[in-house]
Amino acid sequence: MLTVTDLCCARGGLAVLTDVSFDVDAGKALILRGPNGIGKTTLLRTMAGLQPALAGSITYPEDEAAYASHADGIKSALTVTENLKFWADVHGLSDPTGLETALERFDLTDLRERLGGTLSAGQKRRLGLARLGVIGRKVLFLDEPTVSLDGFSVKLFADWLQNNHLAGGGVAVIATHIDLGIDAPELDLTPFKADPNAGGGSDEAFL
Amino acid sequence: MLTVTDLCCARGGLAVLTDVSFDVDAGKALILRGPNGIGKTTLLRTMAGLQPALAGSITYPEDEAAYASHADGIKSALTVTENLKFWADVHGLSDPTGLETALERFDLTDLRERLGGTLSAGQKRRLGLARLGVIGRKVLFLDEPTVSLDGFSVKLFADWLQNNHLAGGGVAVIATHIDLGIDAPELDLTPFKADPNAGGGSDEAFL
Amino acid sequence: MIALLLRDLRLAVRAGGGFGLGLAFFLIVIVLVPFGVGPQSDLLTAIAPGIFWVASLLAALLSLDRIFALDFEDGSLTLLATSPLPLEGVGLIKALAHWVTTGLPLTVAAPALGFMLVLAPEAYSYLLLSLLLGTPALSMIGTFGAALTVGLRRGGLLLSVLVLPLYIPTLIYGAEAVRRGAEGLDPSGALILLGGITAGTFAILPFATAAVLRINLR
Amino acid sequence: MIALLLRDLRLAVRAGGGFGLGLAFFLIVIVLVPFGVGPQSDLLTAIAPGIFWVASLLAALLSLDRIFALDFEDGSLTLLATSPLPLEGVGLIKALAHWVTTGLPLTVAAPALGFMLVLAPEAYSYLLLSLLLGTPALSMIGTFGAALTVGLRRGGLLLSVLVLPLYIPTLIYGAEAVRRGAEGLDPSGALILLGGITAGTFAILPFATAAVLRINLR
Amino acid sequence: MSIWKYANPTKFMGWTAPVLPWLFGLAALCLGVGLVWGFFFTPDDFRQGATVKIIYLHVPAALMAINAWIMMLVASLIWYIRRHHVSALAARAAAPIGMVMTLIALFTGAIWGKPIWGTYWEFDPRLTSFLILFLFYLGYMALWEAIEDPDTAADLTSVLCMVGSIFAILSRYAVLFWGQGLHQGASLSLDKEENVADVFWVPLLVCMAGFVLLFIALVLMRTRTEVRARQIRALENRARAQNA
Amino acid sequence: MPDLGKYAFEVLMAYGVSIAMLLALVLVSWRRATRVRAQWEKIKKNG
Ligand code: HEM
Ligand SMILES: Nc1ncnc2c1ncn2[C@@H]1O[C@H](COP(=O)(O)OP(=O)(O)OP(=O)(O)O)[C@@H](O)[C@H]1O
Ligand SMILES: Nc1ncnc2c1ncn2[C@@H]1O[C@H](COP(=O)(O)OP(=O)(O)OP(=O)(O)O)[C@@H](O)[C@H]1O
Ligand SMILES: [Mg+2]
Ligand SMILES: [Mg+2]
Repeated sequence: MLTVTDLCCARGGLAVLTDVSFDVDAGKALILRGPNGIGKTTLLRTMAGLQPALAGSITYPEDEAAYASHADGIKSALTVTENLKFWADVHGLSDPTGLETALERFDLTDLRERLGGTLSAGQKRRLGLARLGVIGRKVLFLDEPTVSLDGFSVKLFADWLQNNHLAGGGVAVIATHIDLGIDAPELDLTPFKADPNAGGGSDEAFL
Repeated sequence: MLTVTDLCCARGGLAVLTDVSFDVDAGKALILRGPNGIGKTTLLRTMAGLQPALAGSITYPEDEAAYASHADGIKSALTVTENLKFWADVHGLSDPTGLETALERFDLTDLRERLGGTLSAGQKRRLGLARLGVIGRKVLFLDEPTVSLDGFSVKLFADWLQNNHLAGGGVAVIATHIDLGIDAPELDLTPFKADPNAGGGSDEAFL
Repeated sequence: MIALLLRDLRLAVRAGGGFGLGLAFFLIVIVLVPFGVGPQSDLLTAIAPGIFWVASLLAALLSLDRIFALDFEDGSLTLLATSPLPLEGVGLIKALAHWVTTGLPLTVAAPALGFMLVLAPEAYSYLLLSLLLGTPALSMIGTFGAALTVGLRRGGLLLSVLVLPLYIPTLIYGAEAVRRGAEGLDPSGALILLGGITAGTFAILPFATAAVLRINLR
Repeated sequence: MIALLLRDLRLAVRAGGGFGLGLAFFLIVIVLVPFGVGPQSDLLTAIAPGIFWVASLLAALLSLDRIFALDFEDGSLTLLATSPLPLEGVGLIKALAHWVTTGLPLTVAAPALGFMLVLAPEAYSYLLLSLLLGTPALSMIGTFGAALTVGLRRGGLLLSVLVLPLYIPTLIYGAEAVRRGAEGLDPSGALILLGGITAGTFAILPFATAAVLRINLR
Repeated sequence: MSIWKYANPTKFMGWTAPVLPWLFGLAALCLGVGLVWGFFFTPDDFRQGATVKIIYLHVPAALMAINAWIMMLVASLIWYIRRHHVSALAARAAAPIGMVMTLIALFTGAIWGKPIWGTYWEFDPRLTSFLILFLFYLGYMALWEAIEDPDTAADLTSVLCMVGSIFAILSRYAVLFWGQGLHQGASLSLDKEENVADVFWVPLLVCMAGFVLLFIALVLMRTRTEVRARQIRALENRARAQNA
Repeated sequence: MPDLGKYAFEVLMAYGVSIAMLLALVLVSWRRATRVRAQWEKIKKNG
């Protein structure tokens, strides 16, 4: 469902990763590994279409991608429900049962009337993840989704991913440093690190 | 060195934790555990003096506390060195060797001239932690210090904590959900959860 | 799109009284001018049309940087960019929300403040009309400026510097319409041009805004 | 304290031209007024002292919300609060940095812009002197306002609403001093009062600022 | 037992409940008598004609506009020093009343100005300082509205009220710098020779009493509402904590 | 009705608007008071 071929991506004018290729079939996940600064975030943003690729191709069904990072887009002045409902509406899915399910799956039902700004770090993160449940996108690019989550919440998330998202034919590419407890192939990005002399990136024209 | 007695703390007008007591001797660390939303952040902020305690006492040598959370206070427009140097200056420690050591211990030497804004998530976090190395404070309150760090960097941090900070007679209280690989007693906060009917907090006057 | 508009309006209302504040700033600028210029009322009458328009412009300006900044900082803008909403629509809606929270209340209130600057009685209706025709252009131009500067820290001041020159035609026609009204001349030419500017900005700038947003989100 | 001042100035210079922008905004307001008011030069001469002061005030105002907002959002302010610097000192330094990046360049540039509003020749020196005496008060009062609204989203507009009434005495004395200078009267009374306000604000407001910051950081 | 015990929210709710109807009744009585007397049964002034009748609204409103701010200042100080919640809430409750009083004074003054000075508005020092007072009310209320946490809001608004008071006084003197304006000075001095004639004076006093009583009654009622709102908030918070 | 002479409009306007403002203030305060009270009683009853 998601095919990446010979992808090179750049950050700050310099090539960061070169010749990354992989395939993810419907219903499967891929976990990106690699030390800090190797380029996981860059790769995910490129795949999500937020920045152009230097070379290579990325194919997945159009209008099916969603990206999630630390910045969850949670509004402090809106309640948990309002936050979720907004994203559902933007994606044209105003069906209330989807929202209820998402609240439940991420253990937010008790917090539903709380303002976004009054949540603890982990509660906020759960809300950010619940957004993925209401927008109905099939191709997820997740950047460290379980930061600040406690063990129980990590399980909630893994569970949702496996039994709802993947089981429903979605795919997910996840960058993380910790163990999520889902069984999925891992891809270590270290071998794809761009050679600093190799060029690429907008600086190349000047070298 | 750090003594907390019968501490109650509140968040958003409601008591969150009650009767927390513990001691941390010089050279020791304490790890706070507990599910999301139990009140770890609240407890750390209270101890750091950022918010008033409802009851109870906290004692540690004056002007020795430092607090660190997700928000590292890193300026995107300053380089790594300038960021660190600023905090050293603010704490009256402008000695350049301390700065060099910190850069080295947190594997930032290669990045020293990079602007804060161009670091990856984990590199930023390392810079935030390196700040603790230059300000020379003995009592550290750390809120999820290893978020977004890869395994190697977590080790760097654990190493610095054990061999520099604690070995030098400091203490640290650390809230975290993951395993840091340092040997320190853990305190689970779940039993201290405040009874919702118990009152306390500014709402009490209205109940 | 409606969801976005409703959310923005709701946020404006929740986060500190949205509607009231643009208005309050307008009011305060109008009040400040006499404090600076001094209490002679014929002088005030002479400058009133110009000051009203400059004040509307500044009130619009002051809230511009928040149009995208908050959504950018908390990541919403990135998420919106990957959502099915076209970014052109986002730009348009943001301008609309800005106008509803700033331009509209200010337009309604301006006539009530006429006395502060001892505005000529004939000019009241033209003040209302010119603001109604012109303030949407201020919001749309401002949204474009906000999109240009969204990634930058201290964007607020830079934004004003970029946007103010773009505001000048609107300002000139707007103030001229009111002044002519005050002097009993025919202001229809200025008003028509004002309407033309508004229509033109809404036809073109949403696309420019979207293009600029895409670049800034890279 | 010096470290903080240097850092703030450095940040102002790096992040989008700090020094230039406050000034540019001042310039643009001064330029806009003739567009709004129309080109009659005697009218402009009469309102010039007031407009100069109102423009300085607005230029100061526009950059106020950034005094603490950035430090608050990235957590620096919390870290500063647990550092050995007293928060009173932080407030003072922030006001100073704001003045150096906004008030000072504007004071230096104002006489050069006098011709734009056809300022009376006798008034130039008093314009310089009154701005030099008065703009520090604007920065200090603004810093207090910024501390009041630091935690609030959309604080920018609320900030203006809170700060503008506090600016009125400074504005009145400042503009009056220039006007009296322009008319050949003795402006020393107004100047002395202006200096008194500046001294007073610097004596009192750092404490209020610190108190308010502590509350907002809770 | 000190008087502070009446500042406890529950106590406060207790003792105000029975007092309130009486206060409203008394206020209505005084206002009714004063205004009817002033409007129907006082002669016209030989110079100002019927416009003197405006004095029965203008002067009490002007007085209350200032007094409401002073009350807010005192309440803010009490909250800041002794942290009595009712005190902070009373300051919050008084602000809109003060603002309406300011508006009434401005409005009646403006209407009065047209026949007497030939203009609705003039930047006279007295008038201008009222305008500034209006701005202070506006800012104070905006700050209350903008802050989510009630204690933080109380703290911040009380500091604003204190600092604002200093600047309000400074502004008062600053506008005097423009020179003496059109508005007459205070003639309600104790020195009775120069006072307004007795025919105007007595109904004016009744009206002033009416305004004061109305102010007190409104402050109490609005403070009760604020206390209730806080109670609701507290109960909701607790319910939520129990669920979580 | 007293004879207000040529100032009838001004005086009536002043009285009308001021009294209207006072009444509006009382009304708004009272409406909010009853509404908040009703809400409070509901919550009190439910637990
Ligand atoms: C918007 C405009 C006005 C404002 C804000 C205003 C404000 C005030 C204030 C604050 C007072 C109370 C002063 C004190 O008790 O010492 C007062 C009293 C008074 N005002 Fe006005 N005023 C305005 C317009 C006028 C006008 C146009 C007249 C009519 C000529 C007028 C006539 C009076 C009189 C007769 C008093 C009686 C109390 C006294 O003499 O001290 N006012 N006004
Ligand atoms: N501003 C606020 N207003 C009201 N309640 C709040 C506010 N901030 C946090 N809370 C609540 O206070 C409780 C404690 O929050 P805290 O942030 O201390 O939790 P935590 O243990 O740090 O959680 P996490 O592991 O998710 O970071 C949570 O239930 C949270 O929802
Ligand atoms: N704005 C920028 N300008 C220049 N270089 C940048 C910029 N942002 C990131 N980089 C660099 O690009 C590289 C890749 O960064 P990226 O954020 O993709 O890493 P990452 O794998 O996500 O790391 P982490 O695990 O720490 O999040 C890093 O070396 C980083 O320093
Ligand atoms: Mg990353
Ligand atoms: Mg936490």
